[in-house]
Amino acid sequence: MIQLRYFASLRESLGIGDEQIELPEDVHDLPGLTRWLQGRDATWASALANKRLHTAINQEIVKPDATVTDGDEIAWFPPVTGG
Amino acid sequence: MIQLRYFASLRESLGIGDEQIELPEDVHDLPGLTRWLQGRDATWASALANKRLHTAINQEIVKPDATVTDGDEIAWFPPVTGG
Amino acid sequence: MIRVQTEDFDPGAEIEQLRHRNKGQAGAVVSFIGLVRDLNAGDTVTQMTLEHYPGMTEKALSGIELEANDRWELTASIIIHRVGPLVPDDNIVFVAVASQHRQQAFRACEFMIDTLKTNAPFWKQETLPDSTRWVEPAET
Amino acid sequence: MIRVQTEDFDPGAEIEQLRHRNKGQAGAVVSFIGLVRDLNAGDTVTQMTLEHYPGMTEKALSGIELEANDRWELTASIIIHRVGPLVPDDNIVFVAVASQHRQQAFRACEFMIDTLKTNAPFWKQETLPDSTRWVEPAET
Repeated sequence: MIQLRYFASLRESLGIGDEQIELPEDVHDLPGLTRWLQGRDATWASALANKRLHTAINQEIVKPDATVTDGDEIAWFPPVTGG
Repeated sequence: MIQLRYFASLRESLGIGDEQIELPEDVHDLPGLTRWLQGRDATWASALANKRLHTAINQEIVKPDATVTDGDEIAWFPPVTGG
Repeated sequence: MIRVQTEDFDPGAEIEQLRHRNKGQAGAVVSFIGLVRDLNAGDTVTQMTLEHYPGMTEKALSGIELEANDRWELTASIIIHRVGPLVPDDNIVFVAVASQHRQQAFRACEFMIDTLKTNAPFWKQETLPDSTRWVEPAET
Repeated sequence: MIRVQTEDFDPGAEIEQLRHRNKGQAGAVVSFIGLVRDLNAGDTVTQMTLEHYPGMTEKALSGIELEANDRWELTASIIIHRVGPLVPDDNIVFVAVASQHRQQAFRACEFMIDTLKTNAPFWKQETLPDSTRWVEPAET
């Protein structure tokens, strides 16, 4: 299982904040996982196509080509605006 | 009359914080006034010879060659160390 | 020390605690408070909601504090960030540091708030009179 | 606003007043507190006495505040400086500014305390266990 999390405007676009799914068999990295999620429907395809999204794995910011492993917590979110 | 003020370590060296004197007849500027005060005795000569002293006339920092006028308030003091 | 909380904080009380953590050693305390403004990008803001990523937020803030303490000689430091609904003039964030030297205190405090603004997972949603919108990162 | 006083001040209360002077407009409040340290140049300090030049002090502080408000967009500012006898951990000086933008607030606050330290007529005398001495200007 992997834990997926979506925040802020992305969460609103997708209509979901978090979910648990089985790691798809042919997915080994972030680009693969993102493509797999985009395959769900047009909303997902469009929302995750946003080049400004950041990604964290296990609560650390990662590069776009990071490896994904079973048990990971993976989060997508727009640029942060705190403080 | 002119008002003279001395602060901090200079005040301690001179043993006086302020005094009022008649503006000496031949004194027209700060170097003249300082020389006149240094003429009092060795303590004054030595204390006012300190090149690090600053001078204010009427509560504004002035250059070493500033003009002195009857009615002025003239202050000598070491570098400031507040804050 | 870091805290993420919905309730308000008291800058005076926080400064008081910070300065006493290393009594007599600190010569300088610098603090920053970020407040909700009633106007942003020309529009009246009636409310603001702060969303965050629980867990990652605490890691990010701790990392920022640790890096500041590595880079500057601090005797104490604190970051407090609020989440949830806020209104104009409310406190959002508090960063304070104590140091022997004021330059170090200013540099460290500004570093912490600057880094927080670009690296910590918080998102602001503004409520305008007729709509809501997510705040875009400031160009500063 | 400037104040020169022997009595202590309350940074929390001062910040509270400052931020409410322009309610909703300021996004950032930066404050600096200078404290008496218990050690200076390697020596234990038991007491410190602040001498100043009454009249000129107020002129100098007002001038510093005015210049900061000319150079940066501030919604409020304050300088408080204590005089007379103080002990380690006592407050000496408080500088705080409010601004729409945090960079402006940091620049203005640091400018004000830096300028105060070089231009305002205050002199510190330290009491050590066996002697007193006048503090020399810091190289910083």
